[in-house]
Amino acid sequence: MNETLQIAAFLLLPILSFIVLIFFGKKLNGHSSTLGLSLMGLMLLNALILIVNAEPYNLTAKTYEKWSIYNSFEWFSTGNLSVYLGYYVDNITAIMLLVVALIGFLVHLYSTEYMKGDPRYSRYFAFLGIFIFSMNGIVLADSLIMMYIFWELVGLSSFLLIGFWFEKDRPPMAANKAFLTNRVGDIGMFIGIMILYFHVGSFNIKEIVGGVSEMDPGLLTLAGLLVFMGAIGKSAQFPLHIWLPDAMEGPTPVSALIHAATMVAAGVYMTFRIFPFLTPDALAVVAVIGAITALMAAITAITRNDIKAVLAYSTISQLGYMIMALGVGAPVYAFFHLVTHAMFKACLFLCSGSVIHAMHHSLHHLDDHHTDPQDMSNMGGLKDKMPITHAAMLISTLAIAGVPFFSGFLSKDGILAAVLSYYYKYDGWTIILPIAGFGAAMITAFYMFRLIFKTFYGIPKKKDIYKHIHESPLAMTIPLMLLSVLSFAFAFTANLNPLKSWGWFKALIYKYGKNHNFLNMKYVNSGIESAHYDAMYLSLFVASIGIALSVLIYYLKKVDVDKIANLFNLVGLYSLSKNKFYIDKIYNMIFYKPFLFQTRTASFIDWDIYDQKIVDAWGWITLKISKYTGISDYSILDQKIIDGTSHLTQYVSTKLRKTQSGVIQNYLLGVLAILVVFIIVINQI
Amino acid sequence: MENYILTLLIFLPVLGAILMLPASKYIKVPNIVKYIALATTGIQILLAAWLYMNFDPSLSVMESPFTVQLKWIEHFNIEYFVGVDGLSIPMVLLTALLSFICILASWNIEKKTLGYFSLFLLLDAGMMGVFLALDFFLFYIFWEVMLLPMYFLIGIWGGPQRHYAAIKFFLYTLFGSLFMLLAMIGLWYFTAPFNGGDGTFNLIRLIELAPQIDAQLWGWNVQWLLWIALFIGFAIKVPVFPFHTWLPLAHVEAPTAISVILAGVLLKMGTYGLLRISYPLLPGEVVAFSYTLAILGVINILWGAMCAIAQIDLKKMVAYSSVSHMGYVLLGMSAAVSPSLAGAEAGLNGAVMQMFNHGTITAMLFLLVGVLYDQAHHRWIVYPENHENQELAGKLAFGGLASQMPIFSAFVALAFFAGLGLPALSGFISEALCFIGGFSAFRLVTAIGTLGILLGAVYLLRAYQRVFLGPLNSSYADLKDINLRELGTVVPIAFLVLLFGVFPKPLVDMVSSSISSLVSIIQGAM
Amino acid sequence: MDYIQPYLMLSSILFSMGIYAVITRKNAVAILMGIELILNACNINFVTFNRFGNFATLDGHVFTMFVIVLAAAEAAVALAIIINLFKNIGTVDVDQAKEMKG
Amino acid sequence: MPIPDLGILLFLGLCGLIVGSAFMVVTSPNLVHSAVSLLFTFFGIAAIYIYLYADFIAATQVVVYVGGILVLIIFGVMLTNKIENATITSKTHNQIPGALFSGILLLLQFYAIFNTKWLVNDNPEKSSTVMDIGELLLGKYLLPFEVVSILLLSALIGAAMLSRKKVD
Repeated sequence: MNETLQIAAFLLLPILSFIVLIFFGKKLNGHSSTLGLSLMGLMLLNALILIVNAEPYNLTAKTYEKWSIYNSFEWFSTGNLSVYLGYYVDNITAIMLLVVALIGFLVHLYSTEYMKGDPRYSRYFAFLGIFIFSMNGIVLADSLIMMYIFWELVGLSSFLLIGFWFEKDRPPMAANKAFLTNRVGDIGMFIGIMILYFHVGSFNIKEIVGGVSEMDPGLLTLAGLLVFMGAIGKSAQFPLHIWLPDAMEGPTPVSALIHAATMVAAGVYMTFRIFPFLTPDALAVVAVIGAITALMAAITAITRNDIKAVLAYSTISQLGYMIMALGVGAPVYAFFHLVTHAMFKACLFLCSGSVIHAMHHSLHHLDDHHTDPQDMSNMGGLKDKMPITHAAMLISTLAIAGVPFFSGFLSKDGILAAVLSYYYKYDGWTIILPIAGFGAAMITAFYMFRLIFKTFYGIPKKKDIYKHIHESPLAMTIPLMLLSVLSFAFAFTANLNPLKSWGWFKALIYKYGKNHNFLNMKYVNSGIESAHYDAMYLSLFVASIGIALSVLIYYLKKVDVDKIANLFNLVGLYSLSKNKFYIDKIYNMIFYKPFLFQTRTASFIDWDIYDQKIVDAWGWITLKISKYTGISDYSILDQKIIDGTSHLTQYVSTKLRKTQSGVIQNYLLGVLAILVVFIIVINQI
Repeated sequence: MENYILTLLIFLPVLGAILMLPASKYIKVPNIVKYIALATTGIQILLAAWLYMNFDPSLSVMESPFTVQLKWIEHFNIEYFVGVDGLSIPMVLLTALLSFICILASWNIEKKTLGYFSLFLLLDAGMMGVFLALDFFLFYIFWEVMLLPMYFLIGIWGGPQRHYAAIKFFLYTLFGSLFMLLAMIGLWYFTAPFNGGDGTFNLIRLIELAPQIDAQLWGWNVQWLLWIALFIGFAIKVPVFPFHTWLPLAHVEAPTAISVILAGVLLKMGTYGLLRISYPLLPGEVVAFSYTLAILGVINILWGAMCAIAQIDLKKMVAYSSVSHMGYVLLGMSAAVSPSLAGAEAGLNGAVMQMFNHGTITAMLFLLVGVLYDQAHHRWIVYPENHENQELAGKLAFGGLASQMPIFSAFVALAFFAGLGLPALSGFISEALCFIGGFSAFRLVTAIGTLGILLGAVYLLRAYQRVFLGPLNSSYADLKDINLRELGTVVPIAFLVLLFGVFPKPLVDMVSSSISSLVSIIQGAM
Repeated sequence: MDYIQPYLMLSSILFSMGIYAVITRKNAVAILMGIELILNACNINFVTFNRFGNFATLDGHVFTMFVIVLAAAEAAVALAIIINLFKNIGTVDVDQAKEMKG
Repeated sequence: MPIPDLGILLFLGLCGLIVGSAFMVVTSPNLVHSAVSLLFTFFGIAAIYIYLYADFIAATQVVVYVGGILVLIIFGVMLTNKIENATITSKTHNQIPGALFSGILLLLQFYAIFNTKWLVNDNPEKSSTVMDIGELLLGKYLLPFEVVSILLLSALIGAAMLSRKKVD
């Protein structure tokens, strides 16, 4: 199968499913999911074929050759400016395609069951299709402009999917919020792309990396950060993370696919691609943002009661980890964490989906519609009723907590090593990075196990709901099983020693952490290797504390939760966490309210004042002027002057008539008088 | 056939209009008038398509086979000089397409149909004339011919405040065309010495003559005066920020088909005029003025978007969105002076494409709003405070229509997303090019301008969410989905928007060659 | 007397007297007399100029002749009119002849 | 002051006579008196003509004016007054403006007389002017001579027509 067709299939298959399901969805009714599933299956197969011929780094020979397929065609050209669309596939792209295809397939399988009975069943799969199409577009893109195009298409599909149940009033608002926040990030990205284009002369990432060295560093940092702004928007980093928790309004499989594995990872993937030309101080900013996001989201996750909210904040926190890894100069581990996180976070979401699904059914039986199926407070003790879900959830929680033998440990440990080596190198203010890193690791372990204990262990809080709970059907549990298998470290390293992270996966991606325009990567990598062991011990220690605390509080219920709450409140941490750092309120106050007020005033100024007053004033003035000219024209000009002359002539003529007295002598007298005057005038006497 | 087609394009509608008069009297077929109008615009579309097929963008106006140059008024050597080049071909196609669709869209006009359709065809002829005229005098005549039927169409068939709107529209534009007339005569007079004594209106000839003017008038440089006069004339039509207040009023009060034509074609006349007359004739002024133009463009973008957000009338919101989108065109045009040639070409190409794309997208928006208005008889997103029955005031007028009218809301979604510049839809390409061009010329101004993308998304999605999403408003449970005729008007445009979004090459190739010659003129004067 | 001025002075005095008579006298006949005085003043002038001007021929005298003849004819007609006036309105007072009043 | 020569004295006397009688004509309330004083004025003027070497004119003056016109005027006076009021009065009106204007006119004429440089070349006295007048009348002024005769004829007829009794 020739190369371009194989690559093109990644785009054609999903868009085909979108088009077919949109137009003929109704007719297919039940079978629309099978069509979607089969197309996704095909794509998965295609991704597997592609991954096979990816070139691993062979450890012995320490050699690798850059395997990559790339091709591009001219989209349009305006004489000097010509825009090319094309694809650039290397190991990283192949892996990403595989991840997207795998999780896409599993989510499709899962949704066939989860969404059963939804009136717009076929449209759901159509939207999934367009999402995967645009996600693949980002992954394949070889130029920033193409990446930007699919960037916004991904934003569109997340808008459609989040707002899927648009009858309810909250999902459309959440969809709007998601799209607009992404758009804020996109603006920065677009400006960054433009700066780079006008300095390098092309959008292609390879050429930009090559041609950007002679740009002045300040501008390059700005351009890098601006492009990174796109990632902040998409991967829900600190300033623009507000949309992710609200995005949970969408169906859970959607959250699993989009808001755990793929879409949010797009930001990390893009930063990975532009990593070579990010200047050191740009990377510092990236690291700081990652750190803040990781820590803050982790803290907020503690006090969440809604399962999906907890997972949403944990996603934000983990993404903060990846961004921090990139910031400190470890793109390899960032990508490694991206993939592992995709697996176990998708598993977590799907498990919570099956729990919610079960809760929903039981509530349905009791037909009480006001209790929230996602609220952990009505759950408890579900492990006996839902063994598979419980097992999968437990495995992926262990993975995310960074327990050895699980994939999370490998990638998170690598990141923490990089963070430590970064701190060793620069110390001073960079201390906050390790603090954030290890702190977040601890808190992650804590809240994840809190979630496990609250939902699966302990006595069920609501007896009547508990009665009707039963395990989700097979179509939902198979993905859980598969994903939980993939959460084991073994899946990535294929060797049983928990501490060694080298394996087939790392071999594939290892060589991509080699080149950077400004940093000396050899020095950075050696730093990471050296910091590897202390980071490992520290992270093990931290993870165990987190788990112990969680067991203590939630499993054995030794310690009263409220006491701890107001303990933390001394420093105000608890209330901060409870109200999500008041960020939503702050944004509301600073941005939305004054902005809407401004628009109203703008419209008021534009319409009521400027248009009615100033512009119509001209009309009013001309009216006034015309009135006065009218008046003056009639009463003054017409009456006074014209008629005046007639009166005058009348008056004069009456006077003159008297002179015609009939007496000849008077006439003669007149003649004489005029004669005299005439003579005088003529002779100027 | 080559040299008849342009004259045919212009005067076919006039013929149609004349034909209607006897036909409506003697032929007893019900609404025969509409069929004639449909036939005329149908033929016009075929002619335009044929023109497009045989149009070779690389040929300049003088060489192209379609150009017609006949003596008209010997004495002032005014000629009937019509021709088409890369700049005007998209506009001609747009006019032909939109006229046909508007006839289809105004099928349920019952009041005085003869008047409506004959005036409409006259308007169509005027528009075609403006885009094809290459003689300034002829251009001005068609400019006025186009203005008059517009006044009646808004004034008689419009909404409640139609008289006020029609008057304001007419006077505003007339005020502008006054300046244009002055500039025309100024050009004629001041280029006379360089043209062997007698002035000329021939725009192609003026391209060499006009820059040579260096006279002074009342202390100001004549070229600058000409530029300002022309700019005011065209700015009112574009509309540029201070002169835009007639637009929301005229759009709200005009019947659907007319506001489609108003937004789709008439707004482009301003920018087309600037590109056809002001840019090539006064390149020195363009260089001096372009920074202000960029600023005006950005103000247009932001101000239009800000006002659109606050609107509670759907049609008025779309009108303000037109103001914002025309801001992109201005930004693109201001890029003509950018140091990098690629940036200048991107800017101007983006501007012309945005004129075309905005034409199609706004046409779709207005058509869809019209569909909603025909059924619900009002266009409020949120009932105004001073609504007659008080308890309705301030509440959401519609809501959740997506479940009630799925196909209709799908098309509205497509139109809205095209409006906010989603990639894979034509809006994005031209907006991106305008920004790229603008950025190469004026970095900071364009950076501020890019906020327009966000604001565009805000008002469009906010409106979509309040009208179409959310729980279904019970009082509108009876609204029927979009019917076949309305679908017939919207589908072709939707196809175009999608086509040029995914594959913009034909549109770019059409325009780029004449744009590069325009850019070389401007850059020459830098 | 060999100076021209006295003769001219005389004729101008007579002329003014004639004018005065014509304007102030209410009786038509008196007006006629005034007119005769004026005509005589003119004749004096004619003859004076003929003597003192450098006329080879006696044009002045011929003119005077004509004036005298005309005066006679005019007096005749005037008197006829006056008499008729008298018959119609019974008086010769010029003020009463107001039919032509405007 | 040397004794003025007799000619001047006579001339001045004559002027005084003419002016005085003219004054009488103009101002006397009694019409008859003014008619008679008119007689003296005409005689004075005839004498002046002699001074101006115009003997024939003097003769015609005496014959036509005194004999003809004066008689006519006296007839007019007599015919147009009622018998009963013996004194045929003739009232005057608006004397002041009349006097004023004729005075001004007089002054103007005097001004003109004294300010113009008459080209005076005092032609010698001719023995008799009748010959020359005759030649002129039938030579250079033949046409006016004929026209005057027609005029006289028409005046004659006109006067006769006017004053005849109305037959009907």
